[in-house]
Amino acid sequence: MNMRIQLTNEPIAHQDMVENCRSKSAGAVVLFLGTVREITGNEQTLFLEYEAFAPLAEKALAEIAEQAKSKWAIEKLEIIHRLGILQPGETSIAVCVSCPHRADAFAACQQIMNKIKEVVPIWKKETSPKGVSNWIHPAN
Amino acid sequence: MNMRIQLTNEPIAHQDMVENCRSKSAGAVVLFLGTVREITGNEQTLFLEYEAFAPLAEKALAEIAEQAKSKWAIEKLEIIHRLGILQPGETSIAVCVSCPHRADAFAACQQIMNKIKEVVPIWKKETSPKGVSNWIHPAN
Amino acid sequence: MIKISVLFFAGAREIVGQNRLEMELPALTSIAELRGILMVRFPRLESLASRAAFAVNEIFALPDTLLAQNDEVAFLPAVSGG
Amino acid sequence: MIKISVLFFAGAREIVGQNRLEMELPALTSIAELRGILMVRFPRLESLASRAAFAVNEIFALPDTLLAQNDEVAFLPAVSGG
Repeated sequence: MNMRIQLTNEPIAHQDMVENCRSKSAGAVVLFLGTVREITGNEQTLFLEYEAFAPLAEKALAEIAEQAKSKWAIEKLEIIHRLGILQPGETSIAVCVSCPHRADAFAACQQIMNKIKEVVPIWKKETSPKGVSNWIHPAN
Repeated sequence: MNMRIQLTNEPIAHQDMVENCRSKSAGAVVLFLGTVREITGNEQTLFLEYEAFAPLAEKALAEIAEQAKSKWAIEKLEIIHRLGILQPGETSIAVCVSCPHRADAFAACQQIMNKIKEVVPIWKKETSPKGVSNWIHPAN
Repeated sequence: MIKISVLFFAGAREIVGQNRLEMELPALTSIAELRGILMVRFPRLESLASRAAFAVNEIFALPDTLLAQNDEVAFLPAVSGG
Repeated sequence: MIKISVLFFAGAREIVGQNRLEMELPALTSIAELRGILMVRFPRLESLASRAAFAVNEIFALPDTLLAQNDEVAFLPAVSGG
């Protein structure tokens, strides 16, 4: 299978993900990290809180991974999403893909991220330095 | 400047590159690793040897980096190319980019890699398990 | 009548005030109808409900999916993970 | 006449048998003319030369770049780094 999907409350060990994905049959490894920004637009973020509908989120991530595997020549693939409270600078999501060729690795990693943002039941709440909290529900 | 360009004979410490590129103002980090494949087509590779026209290669990498910075909102950028003899599985090149948003980070990292493959005066020689060595000069 | 439960997440949970609601519905109620019932009962849910997805027993459901006894429905407002 | 040196890399160095060649050329020889001269002197260089780039004093050069005394030319066969 060579695939790992995980939701975690711990910091994401992306170094391990890269080492797991390296392979003598892959010429390309692409790692994406989504990290918490201190400022979005004009708003400052004190911290974010991520919540998931965990059983369905894991299934949705696995399905996204399977679709990617059927579309591109993927050697290894790991997706880890962090939940709970994250400080600015911390990693909320990491996707690592290895492929024989780099065009596939870039395309697969990017499309996996796009799909995750679209359909996986995970939500974030922003808390400002003034203590105001808002769940983010994009209006498209 | 927040930019590092390097040619090295040592293994590439890509973990440090990711840590250097993380930033509270970047929401996205993309790391690309080019790694030595054991098999290309039907040919087995015992090892690769990379050679550069170093002063011009460094200039060309810096120019590619500057072009990327003028095109995308890049926070930090590191490019390290290894030279000398590499075994299958080892990393020949690492490019790490951080940007406020992920589309920029993917596009910048991928285009930087494409440009490097096109114009930077670095060459590789493949040696097969039978001891046959060939410099690779793509015929387009 | 059938008994179902509805799970709420994120902003929807805050509006409803709980993460799980037990409901009695006429048999053969659809997801689309449940959405209407919830919007009447929790008017502030309306803006989330129009773009929400639903799952039944941990599988994504369509608006015309019919609910059955003991189903666990998840009300999934627009996602913002990643 | 001017004196220049030419640097060879990778497969080109193997064909020429050295990484640096000192040459005497007529003044105002262009890069394109130098390419022709090298192809005559090293016939096995031809396939590389047709797709080679050139640099003069560590700056990429065009075919019509004119060479001057003490220039250091680099003969750069098609690259394969990355």
